[in-house]
Amino acid sequence: MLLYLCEQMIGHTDTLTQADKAIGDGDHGIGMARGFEAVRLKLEGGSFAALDELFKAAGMALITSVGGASGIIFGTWFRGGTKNLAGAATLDSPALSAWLVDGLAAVKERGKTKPGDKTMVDALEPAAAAAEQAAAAPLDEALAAATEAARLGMEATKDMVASMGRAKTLGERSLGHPDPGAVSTYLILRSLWEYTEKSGE
Amino acid sequence: MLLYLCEQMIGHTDTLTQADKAIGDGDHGIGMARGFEAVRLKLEGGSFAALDELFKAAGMALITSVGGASGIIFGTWFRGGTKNLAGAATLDSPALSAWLVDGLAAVKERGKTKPGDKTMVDALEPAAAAAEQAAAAPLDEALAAATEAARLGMEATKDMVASMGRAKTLGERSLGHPDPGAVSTYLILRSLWEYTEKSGE
Amino acid sequence: MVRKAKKIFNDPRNVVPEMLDGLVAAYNGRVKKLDGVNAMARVDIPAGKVALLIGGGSGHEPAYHGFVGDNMADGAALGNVFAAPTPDIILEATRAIHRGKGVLYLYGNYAGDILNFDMAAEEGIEVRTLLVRDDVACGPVENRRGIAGAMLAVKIAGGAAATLDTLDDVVRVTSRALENIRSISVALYAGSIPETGEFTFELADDEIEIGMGVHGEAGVWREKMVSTDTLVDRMMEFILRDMPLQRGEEVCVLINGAGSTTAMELLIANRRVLQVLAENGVTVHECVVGSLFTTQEMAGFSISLMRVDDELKRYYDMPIRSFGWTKW
Amino acid sequence: MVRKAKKIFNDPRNVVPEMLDGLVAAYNGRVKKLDGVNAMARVDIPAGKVALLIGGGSGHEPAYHGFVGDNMADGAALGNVFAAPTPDIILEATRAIHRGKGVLYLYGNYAGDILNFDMAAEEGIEVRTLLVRDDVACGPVENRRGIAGAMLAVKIAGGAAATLDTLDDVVRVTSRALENIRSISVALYAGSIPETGEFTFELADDEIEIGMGVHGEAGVWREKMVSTDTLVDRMMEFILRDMPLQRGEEVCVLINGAGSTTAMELLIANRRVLQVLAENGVTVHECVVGSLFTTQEMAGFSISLMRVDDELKRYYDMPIRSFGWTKW
Ligand SMILES: Nc1ncnc2c1ncn2[C@@H]1O[C@H](COP(=O)(O)OP(=O)(O)O)[C@@H](O)[C@H]1O
Ligand SMILES: Nc1ncnc2c1ncn2[C@@H]1O[C@H](COP(=O)(O)OP(=O)(O)O)[C@@H](O)[C@H]1O
Ligand SMILES: [Mg+2]
Ligand SMILES: [Mg+2]
Ligand SMILES: [Mg+2]
Ligand SMILES: [Mg+2]
Repeated sequence: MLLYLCEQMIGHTDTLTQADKAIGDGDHGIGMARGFEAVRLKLEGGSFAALDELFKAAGMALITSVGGASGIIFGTWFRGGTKNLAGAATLDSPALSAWLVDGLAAVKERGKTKPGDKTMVDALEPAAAAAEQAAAAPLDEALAAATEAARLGMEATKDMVASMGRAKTLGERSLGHPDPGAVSTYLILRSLWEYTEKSGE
Repeated sequence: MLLYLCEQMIGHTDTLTQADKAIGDGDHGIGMARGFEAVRLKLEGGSFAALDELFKAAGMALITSVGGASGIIFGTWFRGGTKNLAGAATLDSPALSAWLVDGLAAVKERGKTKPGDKTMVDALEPAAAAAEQAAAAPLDEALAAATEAARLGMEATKDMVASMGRAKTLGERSLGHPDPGAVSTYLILRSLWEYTEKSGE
Repeated sequence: MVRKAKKIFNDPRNVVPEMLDGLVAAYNGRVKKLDGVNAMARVDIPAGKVALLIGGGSGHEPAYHGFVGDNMADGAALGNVFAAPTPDIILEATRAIHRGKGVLYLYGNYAGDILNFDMAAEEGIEVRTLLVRDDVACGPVENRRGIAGAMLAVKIAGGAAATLDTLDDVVRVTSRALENIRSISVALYAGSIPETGEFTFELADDEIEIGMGVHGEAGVWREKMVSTDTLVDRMMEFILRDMPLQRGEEVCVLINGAGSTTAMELLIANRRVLQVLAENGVTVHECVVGSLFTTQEMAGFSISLMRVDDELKRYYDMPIRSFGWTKW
Repeated sequence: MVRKAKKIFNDPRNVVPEMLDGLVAAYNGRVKKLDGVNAMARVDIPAGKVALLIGGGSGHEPAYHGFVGDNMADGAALGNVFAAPTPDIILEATRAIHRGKGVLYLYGNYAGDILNFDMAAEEGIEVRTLLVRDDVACGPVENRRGIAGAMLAVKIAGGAAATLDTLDDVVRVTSRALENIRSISVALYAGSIPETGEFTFELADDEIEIGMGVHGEAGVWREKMVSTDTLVDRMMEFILRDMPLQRGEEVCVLINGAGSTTAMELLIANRRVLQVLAENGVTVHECVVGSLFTTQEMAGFSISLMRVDDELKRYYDMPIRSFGWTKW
């Protein structure tokens, strides 16, 4: 599943580059590509018994390879989200919920961000809430709900004025563009959902 | 007459720029414009009793304002051409002949150039010869002959491979383009002829 | 079709390590690359010295990594182009330069850099952090980005760290420098990112943007091309409004090229900056004109002023030797 | 329509005097402008010193006029952009720096410069002339242009003129440097001339020209873009074919940017140059990477090597302080 995610995110390089060019410095696409390439190498290089080890390794790979703001932020999501995953063997709905809820908390602490700051938090927060609500549903439904919530959250960042990261000095000029990190957040969840759909067929 | 020459040469800036861009460094146009602007200022600033003083002053203005190769070369023509002009009050055919013949000799000595090197000498030499032959004819005829000779000489530089100045490293690639200094030489004589024609009407 | 930059590289994904090899070589033996990470350190850091670490994204050469050396920084951590270095790189560099007296982290005020440096600072070595916030185009000081004035801050911090005994003292002197540095930039056209070949922003052929950041972050306003003097006057107004200078006060001046702006243009701007300062009765202690903090081949320049007094001048006047700036 | 350069100037016809004002200021009191001409001189030339005058067209900043200073040139004569200085300028500069021991004229091998410097040399002061002919792209040595290697020659000549007693000795040492300097350049795109705003040549978006001169004079060949390593290898072949180096011989290296080429690209090229030298068993005494001799905003770079022995190293190693190059 994570391998599929890596492939997908590497494939989205250009989308993310354009998103970051609009209101940032244009490196988010290659940063994420570099990061998920590192995750892929890490996954191929080792075997991971438990889900939390897998996500921790992925998070660490992101932190040490992406650079910029998003390496820490996305790495912290992956790593911080493992707090209550000990023992989980594969991703199921409760694990998804725990991963997103705890990941969100870790990101907010590390990034000192609140919702409305026009960051990936604005996509991750609704996604975490949706996954929490769907914790009893089958995984594909929970992922579908989280993905859709992330998409709406991402769309909503278009109407926000950035107050964090490189876009903050843009002020009003950041209006109309989604936050690149929010786009990534949506794409990450969508990839996981797609994978579940495909493998469930 | 020299004032008209100055005006005309300043007007040819772009022609000369393009000629120098083709096989040189592109500064011949602005160099000549700067030079003839300096000549104009010198002429307006003083009164010159004799022709040789006038040409000497013009030559010195070119030498100290144009820079590059052509400042010295064209200045030397104007200055060196006054060797046998002492006493001449205005430009007549014998004076024209003396100016071109002595100017040519001075340029060749200073520039260590021989005909065929693809320089202004290839226009000035035939012009001087034509003026010498026409020394007994009226000035407008002598100027017409010198101008036409300069034009043919300038045209002939298209078939020459440069061996002097910035174009020399071009080798074969300088074929097909006239030498910028030869173009200037032709334009200088043409302006003098035009002026004579106009004032003779 | 997007216009791509015309540049000479090997594999654009390897620009940072390849550049770092060439850079370390260009230090002619005075710095070494650290194993396995894109970081470097002086080879001769004295025992018991307060250490100074600088860093940030690559692509701004010679900043930051060109400013390691005698009486300058002890080490630098390099990120990828326009991306903060990762915590592991920063941590390696910190360990390599630490001599028991603590480490000052000095870098620009960017979210990514702060996140990464802060994470590295949690690993046990005594670290203090100072952020460069010299760009007056960004409103209140907390929001301000670190641009070319950072080089003046590194100069003072390097001198202080070479001379003073405690991290506290180095922090105090460097903070004083930071409080007295102001910059403003102008951009004519963008630089490009090697991996994509794309330019980071677009300006019309006759437009310039005043206050634009070193990655293309928005400035204060766009306008049609103006003359050097008009432009410098407006830029100086921004700086002097933010840091009014009294007659008789003294400043160091840095006219910094963004990458492809010619030394000729910078020198003509320098002429005007000095005229404006003279009109204001401000004395120039020293002016530096060069491309010290670039944004790849971006065109434009910035003006930085550092108000100095005897204490700051003492450190400013120290000889320095680094790739990007040497003085004696 | 011809594409025009986007640059910041006041009146493009005044770039040279305005630039000179800014440049003299950027020397922070160590040089002065000469009255009425575009020339400058050190303020502290010792009595009885052999004098060194350099110069040429402007637009190559910091060359040549950025290399006046301690153990460098005593003065510089500036022409207009890409145009040799006129004899009156050269003569004023000669008079200003002459201290009774004669003056060495050191400049690039261009018809215009020769004509003007020679005319100035006829005015009574004892002058000797040495031409820089380092560009191996131009066939036999008499035809060779002076490009970035000139800066290495100025370094040696400056050291020699500061140390040696007679003009003859300075000429001898400088000649030895000149015999051992070779350069080759590559261009990606042209620089422009301020007065017209036009670029001096055109290359297709994917073309480079190897051996192109610093005003756009033709090179050896054009080809499609290649990688840094391939390109450097070819350039080094040209140099090493012309000046074969034995294992164990020593060189100084200058990787010079043409104007808008990033330090990143230069450093990556430097890395490869040093690899090639190492493969050939050649020792690098020092390498310098920077944009010392530019062609306005031209993109490209040159590689210069100077083979050195103990005598040349003695002068090379001397500290220098100038606008364009400082070393200690
Ligand atoms: N403090 C923060 N908290 C949460 N997310 C952040 C924070 N700062 C930046 N981000 C996210 O990182 C994204 C930018 O990532 P990227 O372009 O890779 O880094 P950089 O801004 O350093 O170039 C932003 O779009 C935003 O979503
Ligand atoms: N040695 C020489 N003798 C005669 N004419 C020369 C010589 N060198 C150059 N020229 C002339 O000067 C012209 C170039 O002038 P210009 O472009 O102003 O100078 P530069 O070559 O210094 O840029 C050439 O076209 C040629 O006619
Ligand atoms: Mg970014
Ligand atoms: Mg020319
Ligand atoms: Mg970035
Ligand atoms: Mg010229």
